Amino acid sequence: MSKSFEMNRRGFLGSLAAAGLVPAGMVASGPALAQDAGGILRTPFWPAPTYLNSAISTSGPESFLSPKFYDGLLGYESGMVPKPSLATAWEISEDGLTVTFTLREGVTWHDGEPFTSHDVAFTFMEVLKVHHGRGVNTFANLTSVDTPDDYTAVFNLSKPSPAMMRALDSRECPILPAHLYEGTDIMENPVNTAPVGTGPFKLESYEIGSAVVMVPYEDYWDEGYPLLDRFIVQFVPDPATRAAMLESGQTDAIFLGMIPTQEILRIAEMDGFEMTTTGFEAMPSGLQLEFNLENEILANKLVRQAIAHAIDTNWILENVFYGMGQTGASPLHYDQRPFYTTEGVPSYPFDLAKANELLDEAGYPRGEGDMRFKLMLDPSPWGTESINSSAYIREVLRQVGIDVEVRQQDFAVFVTTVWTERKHDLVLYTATMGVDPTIGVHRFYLSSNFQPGTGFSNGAHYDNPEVDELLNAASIEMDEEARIAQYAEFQQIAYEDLPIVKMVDIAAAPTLASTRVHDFAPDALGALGSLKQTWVEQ
Amino acid sequence: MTGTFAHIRRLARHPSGLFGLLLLAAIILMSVSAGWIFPEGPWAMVGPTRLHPGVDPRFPLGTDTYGRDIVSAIFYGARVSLFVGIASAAIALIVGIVVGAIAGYFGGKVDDALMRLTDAFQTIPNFLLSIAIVGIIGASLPTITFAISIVAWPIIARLVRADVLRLRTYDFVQSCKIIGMSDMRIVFQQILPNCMAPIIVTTSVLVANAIIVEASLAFLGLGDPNVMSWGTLLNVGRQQLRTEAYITIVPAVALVLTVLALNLIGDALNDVLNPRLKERT
Amino acid sequence: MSLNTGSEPPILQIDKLRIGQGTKAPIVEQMSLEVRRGETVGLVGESGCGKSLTALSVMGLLAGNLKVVGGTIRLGGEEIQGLSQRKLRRLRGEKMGMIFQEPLTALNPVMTIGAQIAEMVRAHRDVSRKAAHERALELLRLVKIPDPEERLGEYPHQMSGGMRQRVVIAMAIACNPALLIADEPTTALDVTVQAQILELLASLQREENLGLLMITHDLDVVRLVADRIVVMYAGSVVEEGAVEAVLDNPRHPYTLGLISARPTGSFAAGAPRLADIRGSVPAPEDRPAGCVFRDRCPYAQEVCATTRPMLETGQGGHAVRCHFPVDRQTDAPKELAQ
Amino acid sequence: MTQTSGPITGNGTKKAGPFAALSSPLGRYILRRLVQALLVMVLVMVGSFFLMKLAPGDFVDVLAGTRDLTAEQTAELRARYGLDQPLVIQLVRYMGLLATFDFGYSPINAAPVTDVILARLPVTAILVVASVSLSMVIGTLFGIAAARNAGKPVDLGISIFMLLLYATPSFIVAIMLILVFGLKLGLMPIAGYESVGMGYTGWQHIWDVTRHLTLPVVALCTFYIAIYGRIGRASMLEVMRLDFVRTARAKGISEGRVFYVHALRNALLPLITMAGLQVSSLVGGAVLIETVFGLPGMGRTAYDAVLQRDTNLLLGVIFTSSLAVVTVNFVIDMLYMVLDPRVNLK
Repeated sequence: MSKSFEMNRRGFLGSLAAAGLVPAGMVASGPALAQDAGGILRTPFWPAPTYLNSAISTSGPESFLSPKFYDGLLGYESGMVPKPSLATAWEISEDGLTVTFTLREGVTWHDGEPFTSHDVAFTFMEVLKVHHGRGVNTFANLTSVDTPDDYTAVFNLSKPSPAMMRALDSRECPILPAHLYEGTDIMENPVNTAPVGTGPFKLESYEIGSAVVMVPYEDYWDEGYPLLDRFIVQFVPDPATRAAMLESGQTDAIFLGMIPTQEILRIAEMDGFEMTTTGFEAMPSGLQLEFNLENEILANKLVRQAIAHAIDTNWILENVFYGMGQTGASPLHYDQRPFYTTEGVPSYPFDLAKANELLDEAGYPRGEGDMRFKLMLDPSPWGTESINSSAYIREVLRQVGIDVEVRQQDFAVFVTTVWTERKHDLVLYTATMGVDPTIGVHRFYLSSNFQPGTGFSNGAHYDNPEVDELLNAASIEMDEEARIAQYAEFQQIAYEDLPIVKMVDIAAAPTLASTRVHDFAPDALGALGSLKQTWVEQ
Repeated sequence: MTGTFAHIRRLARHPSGLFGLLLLAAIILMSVSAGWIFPEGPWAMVGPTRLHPGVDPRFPLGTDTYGRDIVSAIFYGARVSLFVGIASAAIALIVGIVVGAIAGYFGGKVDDALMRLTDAFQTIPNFLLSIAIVGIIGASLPTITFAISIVAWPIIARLVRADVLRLRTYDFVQSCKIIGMSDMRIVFQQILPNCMAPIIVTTSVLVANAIIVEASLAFLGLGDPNVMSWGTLLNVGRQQLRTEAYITIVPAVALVLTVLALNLIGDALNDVLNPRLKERT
Repeated sequence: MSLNTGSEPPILQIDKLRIGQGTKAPIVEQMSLEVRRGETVGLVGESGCGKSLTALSVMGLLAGNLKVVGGTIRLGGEEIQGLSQRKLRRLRGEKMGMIFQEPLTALNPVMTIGAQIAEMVRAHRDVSRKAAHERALELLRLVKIPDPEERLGEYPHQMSGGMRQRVVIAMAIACNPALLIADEPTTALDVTVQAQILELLASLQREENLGLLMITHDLDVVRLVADRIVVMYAGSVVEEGAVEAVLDNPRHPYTLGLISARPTGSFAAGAPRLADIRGSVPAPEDRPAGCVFRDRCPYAQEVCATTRPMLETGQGGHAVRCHFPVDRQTDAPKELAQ
Repeated sequence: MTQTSGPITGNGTKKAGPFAALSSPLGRYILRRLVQALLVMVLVMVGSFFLMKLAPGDFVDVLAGTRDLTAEQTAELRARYGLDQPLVIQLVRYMGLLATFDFGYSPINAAPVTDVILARLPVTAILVVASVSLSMVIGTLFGIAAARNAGKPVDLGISIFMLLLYATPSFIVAIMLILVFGLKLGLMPIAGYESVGMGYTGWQHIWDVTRHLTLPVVALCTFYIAIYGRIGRASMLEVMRLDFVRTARAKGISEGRVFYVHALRNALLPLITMAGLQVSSLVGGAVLIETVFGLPGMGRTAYDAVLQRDTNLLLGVIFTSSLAVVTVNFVIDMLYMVLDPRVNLK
């Protein structure tokens, strides 16, 4: 794969000049137009978006679409190394309380207005800090943004915020046009579904719930980009249908694991398709089993450890995820380098005898029907992984004498049951771990984040002051070595306490594409970036 | 009903009816014997995963993604399909008969009100209502049964109402009234037994329909995750249709055969119970 | 009422007709019958004895898997068995017409009266739509329907039973057939209407010189309109002859029973009031060997169980199929008397 | 609705054609039907409203879950969409809006419900109209062919085929169609209702849409082809046994004419009633087909609206489809009056 990647890379560089020469008018002339560095890219996606703007909604479709229209201050190379985007340079003060961004000049919005530092200040203070779900926490310490001139933005922080620097990309924090949003009801601004950004693509048509068609923005600041003539996203609910579309040539690429894993693996083997798992470090995710510690039985650590021993996470990895990932071994995701570690972290190898032993020790002997006690398991209703895994978990737990009933409900009921009404025992769900542990992982473990009514908060009701202290320190620690140590200790303690057992760290969602599609995973954001370098042989 | 036995005999003599009866008997046998042929239950992961049919004689129809025996799943699935089919048809029958009988017998405002309610249930897209109920209350066998029967009863209600409307003007009903028989007794003892034939025929269709709806719900991921149904298997199999098509095909065939059996029986019942058709040669 | 003795063949001549259903016992057997032009023949018998089937076999309209399995049917001397459907279709309407029992259902509910009559005309005559319409009007007048112009545009359900039967008759005679078969044409009608329809049939028969085969179970009707009577029992003829001869002096016990079973009793003055014939017509497969009537016959003797009696023609063409024909003068059956 | 409030048959004594002047009986009948329809619609809407509102979780829960919202943000959203009000007030507000044909705002689609429905309507309308007419024509033809050859091998063959179609759920048909025509043979597009963003116009567009909708329409049809086939055959055989058919035959007209002019028109009546029932069940049944074929239609939209608790959108879809059902039933009643002169107003 890496070899062909090299070739593609060369092809794309060679064609750059040609692309720059294409007059914008010709782009709209339709499918007949064929050249090397252009083409039409069609991809299916699900669900359909609410907005075309990820500043006010962080769900999947917005995260995928918004970066095509909007830019962030920064981009990230593989390994989450920041690179310039709307900001050409940035400087963090010694105390970590001031971050100064130098903005790119000559950038215009899709409506022709110039981009200035005012847009940045407005976006962070009025939108991201208010309406962005994660932004409220990520930018909790951001007190103001100064704009000494049109091309300088100074972020003033009350405490150092190391995680913030990993969250400034176009997906997490797109910069919105202040001149269209200021003074309006931001949540109901029509621009939310008719985006006017600074990004490489502008909207040609949007049929609600059906399709988004994008064409290049002719005055894009990164001259020569984007390469595609047309970028079509079609919303198709059924994963098997999406796979069939790719196989039959009705689409060109599948991003973000939009089709079942075994189909990805199967089609990747076929002629004319290639797969990559690079990119997407911005969105590591995992499947985790969370215990409701308010349940008397589950409050017993031995029971939790027994359950961890009873489940063969490798079975789930192999049969549900088809090996795309690693078995869970820590609260963090293995991609959350350099903080992830297994050193000194307790492990719970598959061992039914040990599980039985622990359960006996915990004081729950087998009783009627050879069962010790009964538990309810709520799998998350999106995707198929949780549901498929829950069938396995129920069966193995039955073998150690735990009678598990699976309760399958739709999303709204699932969220309400677990995080509002707290009527659950075991909950199994896939969750993003965040670009930085502060953003994605703290929420599950901080006692202050036990907030009934808020989904995906500390649903276990885990409360360990030691952990609280470690996490709070890590969130403002500017010294990376110190942070690594803090997180190492956190992982050891949290996995001993075990409010959550990690089943699988899911590998970065693979991209599967026709071999005609080139350069679709250029950096850490992958398909969640702009895809401006991507092109399709016609 | 008089001559029930004779009807069954005639049904058994009806060639396609007999075929349907035999098929249904086989399916019932499967569901009854599932417990002892496969005592470990349909969820037990007894073999290697994704074993194709005919490879290992222990698993003639192969195994699914979990290494569960598909034969066992089909046997246990028969239980679920039959349970949902029969239970929801029974509920629909009870509700439909009560509503239809009351509307038809009392007429007037009661009839009007009940018929508007029936209209409402027939106007709202039925499958959508079932989906909404299962989605909202949660996918469990009782919910699914309820969601299916709540859209099925209006057919029965209309049928019963029409017959009761017709029969209540008959002399024997009038004389019952004169001798002071209570309304309830007239309806349930005198009128209803006289309109059973179309109800029985429709019931076989209701059962078949309920089985299809259950499978459809499971196909959409709205099946009860705690029971092994054919729809569950279809839903799992759909994900690997291209590599392990048998996981889809086996339950699909089972489903089609069951529905076929019920329809054959329904058709035969129609021939046997419908005197109008019988007389004309 | 002339008995045609000319050399012209009878308009309808049925000989030893057998009608069966697959391999089952024949429903009609040994059925012979003649209708001449200008003559009205009454075909009587209980329901289920095969009268209607005989008529339908003449029309070639046997339904389902009923088939003529033996014997001949000649129409104006020409054998119609084995004719192609197309030829047979031409004969229907043109050579023979038929009137059915139930006028309420005999007409297509979704076509106007005019269209149904005109269709008939146009099926057999190469005429314009307008001419067919004219003919339809003329026919309605002929069957004495008031306001015929208006009626043409009406649907059957807008008319009374009697009117509808007139329409059916109009259709049947639309193409001047020589033979008209009327299958219980008045049974479903009110008594007063019955008389009108019978009168209409009788006058049409006279005016058009039709051969009329009147199927009925009502002996009064036969007496009123028929020249000759044919009595059928269990699929074959048991007695036939001139109306007066048979009704006044029935020789077959079955005919006698039929007459006695009438509410008003015997036609002949002074005849004893007789009881209903016991039992009912046996199904074809249950017909006894020998004489088919013997199970119900008060005179049955041993020979009746073994030998089937032949249809013996006696005086004046009065034929009877019985080993022991009744002779009222000599041996009125004690058993039948009450 | 046809069955109760529909026309009744009777031996009319009045001399009047079906539409003899829009006199008061017809006017009164229509008025009565309208009042009934309105009642039914209100029942449907209120029922659906409570079903959605009594469900655990609202769309803010859904949004909060997918957007990682904080408690303050969710409270703000609930206030914004009036979800913090008592149910009765919400209902009154909604019904008030509905009375002016305003379906409200769909927060999940960030658009007025009317816009969403108008965008979805064409796909579903094409699906429904195409599959109703196609299944009716094909099914009836099968039914006729079977009836004409009753008892012969052709009849047996058709009857078995119809039974199999009848017993095979539409989603299984859909999967098989995709497998065979989409993947194995590669003849047909698998998803969507057009080649999005290709800018086809005119005939090219029509051809494109036709290609995309062929498989879904076939999948929606098979079950109903079987129903029409079976009803058609039974109805035809029933009619062929009726007296007037014998009369027609006795007239010596051709068998074809007997069959197609006399019998068929009478036999079609029950099929038309079926069409009314089919329309009402198609919107629900379309959920599966629209899901499998990735069609942005009303069925799938309604399903997503349920899952996302987008009450306004769901109610809008239900209103639209119920209105369609009520209208179709009304049209069918009128059609009956034209086709069957016996039909009379109550």
